Amino acid sequence: MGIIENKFRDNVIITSADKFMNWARLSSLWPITFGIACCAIEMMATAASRYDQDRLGIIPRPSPRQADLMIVAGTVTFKMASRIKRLYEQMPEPKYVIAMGCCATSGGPYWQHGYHVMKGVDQVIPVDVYVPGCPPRPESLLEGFIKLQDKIRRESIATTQAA
Amino acid sequence: MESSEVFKLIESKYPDALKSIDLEGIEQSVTIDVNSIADVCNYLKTESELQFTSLMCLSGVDYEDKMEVVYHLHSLLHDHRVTLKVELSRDNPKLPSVSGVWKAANWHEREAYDMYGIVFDDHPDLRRILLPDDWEGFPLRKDYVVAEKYRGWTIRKIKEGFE
Amino acid sequence: MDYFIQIVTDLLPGLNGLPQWLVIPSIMFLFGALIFTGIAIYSLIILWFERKIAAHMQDRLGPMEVGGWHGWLQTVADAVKLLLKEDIIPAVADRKLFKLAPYIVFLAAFAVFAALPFSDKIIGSELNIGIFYILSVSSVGVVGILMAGWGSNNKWALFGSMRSVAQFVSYEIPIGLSILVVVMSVGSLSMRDIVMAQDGGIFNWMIWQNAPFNFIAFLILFIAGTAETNRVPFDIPEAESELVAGFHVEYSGMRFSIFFLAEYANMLAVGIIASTLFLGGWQGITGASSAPGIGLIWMLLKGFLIVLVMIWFRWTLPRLRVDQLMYVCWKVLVPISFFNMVGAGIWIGLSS
Amino acid sequence: MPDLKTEEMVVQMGPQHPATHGVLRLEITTDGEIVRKINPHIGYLHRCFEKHCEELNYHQIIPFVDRCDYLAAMNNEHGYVMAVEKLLDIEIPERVEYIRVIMSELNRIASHLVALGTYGLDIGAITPFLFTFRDREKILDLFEMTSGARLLYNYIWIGGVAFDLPNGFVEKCFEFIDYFLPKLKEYDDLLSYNKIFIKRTAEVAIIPPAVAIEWGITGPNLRASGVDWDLRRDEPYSIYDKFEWDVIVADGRVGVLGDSWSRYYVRVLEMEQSASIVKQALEGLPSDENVKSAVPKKVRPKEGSVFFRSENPRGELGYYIISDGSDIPYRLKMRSPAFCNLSAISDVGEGLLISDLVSLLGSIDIVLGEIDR
Amino acid sequence: MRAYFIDIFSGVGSVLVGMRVTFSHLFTRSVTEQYPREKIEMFDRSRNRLHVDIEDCIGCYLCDKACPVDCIHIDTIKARPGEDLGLTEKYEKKKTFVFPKFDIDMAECCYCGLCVFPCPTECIYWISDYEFAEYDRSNLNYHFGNVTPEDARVRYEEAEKLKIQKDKEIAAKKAAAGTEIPSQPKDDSTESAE
Repeated sequence: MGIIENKFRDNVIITSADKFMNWARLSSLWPITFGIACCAIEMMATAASRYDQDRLGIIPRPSPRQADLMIVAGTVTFKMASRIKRLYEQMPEPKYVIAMGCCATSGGPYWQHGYHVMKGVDQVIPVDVYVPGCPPRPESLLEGFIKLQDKIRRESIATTQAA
Repeated sequence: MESSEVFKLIESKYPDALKSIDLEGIEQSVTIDVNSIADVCNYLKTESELQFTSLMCLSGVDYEDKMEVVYHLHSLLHDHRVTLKVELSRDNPKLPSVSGVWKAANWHEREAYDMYGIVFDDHPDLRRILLPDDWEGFPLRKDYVVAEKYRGWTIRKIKEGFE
Repeated sequence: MDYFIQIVTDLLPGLNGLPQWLVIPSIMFLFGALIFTGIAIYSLIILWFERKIAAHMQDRLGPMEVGGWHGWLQTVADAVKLLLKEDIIPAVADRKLFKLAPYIVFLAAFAVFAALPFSDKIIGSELNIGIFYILSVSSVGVVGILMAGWGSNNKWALFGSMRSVAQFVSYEIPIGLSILVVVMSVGSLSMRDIVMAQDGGIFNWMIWQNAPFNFIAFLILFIAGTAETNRVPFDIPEAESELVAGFHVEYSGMRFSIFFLAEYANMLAVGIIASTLFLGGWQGITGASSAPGIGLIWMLLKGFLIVLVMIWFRWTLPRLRVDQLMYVCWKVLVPISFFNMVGAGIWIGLSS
Repeated sequence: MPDLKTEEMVVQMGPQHPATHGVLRLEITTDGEIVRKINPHIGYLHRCFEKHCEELNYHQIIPFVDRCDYLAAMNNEHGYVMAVEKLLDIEIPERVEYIRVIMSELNRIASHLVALGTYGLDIGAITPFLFTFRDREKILDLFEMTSGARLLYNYIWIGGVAFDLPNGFVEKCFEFIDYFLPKLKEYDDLLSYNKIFIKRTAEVAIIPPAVAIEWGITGPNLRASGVDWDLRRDEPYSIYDKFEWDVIVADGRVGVLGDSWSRYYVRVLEMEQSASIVKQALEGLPSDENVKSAVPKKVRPKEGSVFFRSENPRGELGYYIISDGSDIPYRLKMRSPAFCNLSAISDVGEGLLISDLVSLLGSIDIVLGEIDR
Repeated sequence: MRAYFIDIFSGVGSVLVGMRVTFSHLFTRSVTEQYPREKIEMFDRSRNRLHVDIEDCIGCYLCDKACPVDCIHIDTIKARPGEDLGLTEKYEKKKTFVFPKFDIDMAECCYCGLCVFPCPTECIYWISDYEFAEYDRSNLNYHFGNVTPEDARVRYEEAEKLKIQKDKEIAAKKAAAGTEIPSQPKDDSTESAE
């Protein structure tokens, strides 16, 4: 991730810089408004008043340039896969992906006879957290956010993230 | 007015167009000859006391020996319904398009083409509506074999380690 | 400004030895830096405040988890994260325009603060054509937005910037006309004199002077000010639901945060201009007070209040269409503000 | 100065766009802001539903029918199940009919609430979206209490329902209706009669009745164009004829018949009617009947085909089922209402401004799961 | 001209009405349930995650057949002839199978609940745990088998030996019976009867 790649063990400067930068990244995850299917409705319900993802600092942003989290909410079909790939590439670098729902995780209910369904979005883009459920409850999605935040907490600028 | 009377009216107007009438069963339907379907539909729509102004549903069906297109028509004015069927050969199903009569048929016919390969002549723009344009094969046919890969992504999920 | 220079020279006696041509510009630079940090801190606070007000208006809680009580560190985290983001310049973009645009938009918003009287002594530069300078500088922002829209070579950005040019140019006129009403009754363009004219308690504020005309002028200034800052119901240049993100669709990270900063600086600028012209600037409710700090607090309070109303607008009203935006400006605001000015002129003529 | 070369620009209102309610791509040729030609691309959510119906038996299709129109899963199930029952022609206990009507009407309210909320978002007002979703959460609680799921229920089965109503459901339902009716007034204040909203939607994208029938538009969009046609009253299925309620047809209160505002306002009033149906059904609910008595062990309808239509919040949802005697349907074609409603956009949308196209798209309330099946 | 003014006044009026509504909501209580802090308790029927009491399972494959998505994978071995596996707690049914593999792949399950209804011993049911997001997809596949892999291998070999032995007997009986072939005893091999 830069010139100081794997050159330092954990010393006080790197770790405190890590802690601060990771804290900033994880407390303001901006997802793109990008719902595909039924999970998008539960994603909207998470943004609505009862579960309110804004409490964790999550505001949906329309343009991929300003987003750093992509929630793949719904069934990924082959026609859509190239679009998702392009969207993912348009996002600026520290970007994360949550595969929301069984369809994005592994093709879900359509894995057997779905000739047009992509069996899991990780064939197209690297996924950080898989949130199971069909559709997952808003609480499960919030728990997915928290799991992602834990993962970001463990990142470090001095070592490349574990794949 | 009952569909049997409608069939009699069609028979009187287009004697040679009527192939067979099936009155028992839940749904009475009449099979129309292939190349006169457009005129019969036009007649059904414009005839004053029939007024079948709304095409409810146009669906393709694939039997072992023949291909079939089923039209469900309904008249808002007189509130009666009728079912027309057209039989086509399996290897090169072609029939005149009715999108000139009802504009609703436009997308339904494109879907029938996409799923069954039924070609509707003089349809405004007959191309695939649901599947990507470079998809080979017509999925809903009974003898359709799912391709192995599509643009590098495996379609059929081989459940490794589960069987 | 000379009061500010005097304070600084008292505090740092060592400066007298240095030549004048070095000391004065550095103090002015210090004043500029103070204003810049003031705006940055203010916009962090107001952003957090906007998200909390929006949340409570919608029966939800808003930022809670970040940084302890009610998520007060939320906007700091947003700002830091935006700084850490990768800085993408699209390959097809026109690099120079793309890079320069946010700074020009911020420059326009920032330059306005030079002439705003924060209190009777703390004022950037006592121009005797203060309000005229403010009007002309604030219209430089349009160029920045046009550069952003054209530079990012994106169809949505192009739409957004075209719309914002139309909006900016046409809403300058109602603002100008409603400011003229105040200048007529005060007789001078300098901001200090305008505030001085409103001395003595709440009832000498400009808003109550010459009966209905000043009040209407205040409303028109406020509405046109919301349009200047691209806020709902006039936020068509960055219409989320139509143009994905308007002119800043291709901006990420640092440049996007500068656009954000410019928008909130513009909002504060409109707030302070409106309160200086109509609500008695740094005058308190009972008239000007002697202590220097009180004036500043009054001024910021009034600016803050007007910004709150703009936030309140945002979370209630839908968005106007482009041609309706033009209709509102040319068919409603301009005629009304014109007749309002004529009426005020006659009123001043008769009453003087 | 040579006259400027003006040419039309093709803009992709792509699969990821805040206004396209899901994954729909509109290829628009625009001349400045005015839309000259629209070429909609769908199929980004084609999940091979009809192929699944030729592989699974009748009971197992119900979860897939839910996933087609994921905003009105109960109405989908209700339509599909009645089509199969017509094929089997079995008798259903009275209590089951009442439960099904209650569930379908509650789901209609929930689906209209989402439609109103997202339409407010398209026009720029953010707060109504939060209000409608807050009220919708109460309906989702009712659904989760009875069926166990929030969005996709698999609750209405062939011949009955999966569970009987839990105790406390009827009181909670009454409580919800009393809570919900004054909220409609709030939406009116906040959005329906807001001048800017009226300016943005009245007399915008007008669909005359003839064009609506021609393109096969049905449901609230058709009634907003002034055609008085509602399947629940004109082709009464289930027990809708037992309740008195009136079909809402736009009366051009604001703007013209068939414009975006009347499409929006027909849905607001329809929610009121659905609430009154639910209230009447709750009062007339027969008690102590086993709801799963008529559920057949093995569903093997005899040879034959049936086409059955029911009133879905988006329009006329039809199922054409051909059975060949086995427990797997030979062919199941779903006539989805949003498919036909959307097909009219290329005809109606020409000549609009881009903001009006967004307003039109929001007012016809499409759900991509059902369009692409 | 009149319509022009009515237009403006009704516009300003409706804007103020809308602002009154949002202002009044500033003071109403928020309906938010703060998830990580206060967790709402689930309804008893809510379908969050499948769980199997393998002790009660009698290996009837009914749930596997009912599942529309085939996400339940069961592999059973018949108990050794003499072995007594005891009774299931709930329904006192005689347990006859051992499960080297009883996997439910929650990443494919469509949470429809069709598998819970046909189970005779009600050993597959929903538990109210909805917090099982994972970093790695493969541990969404829950294993409920109750036999360790080695034990499973041992039992497979025994079953294999048993089968060969039985085939030899049949062949011997057939050879002994000469021309007429006795009806093949229905060998209900219960190997992985998919």
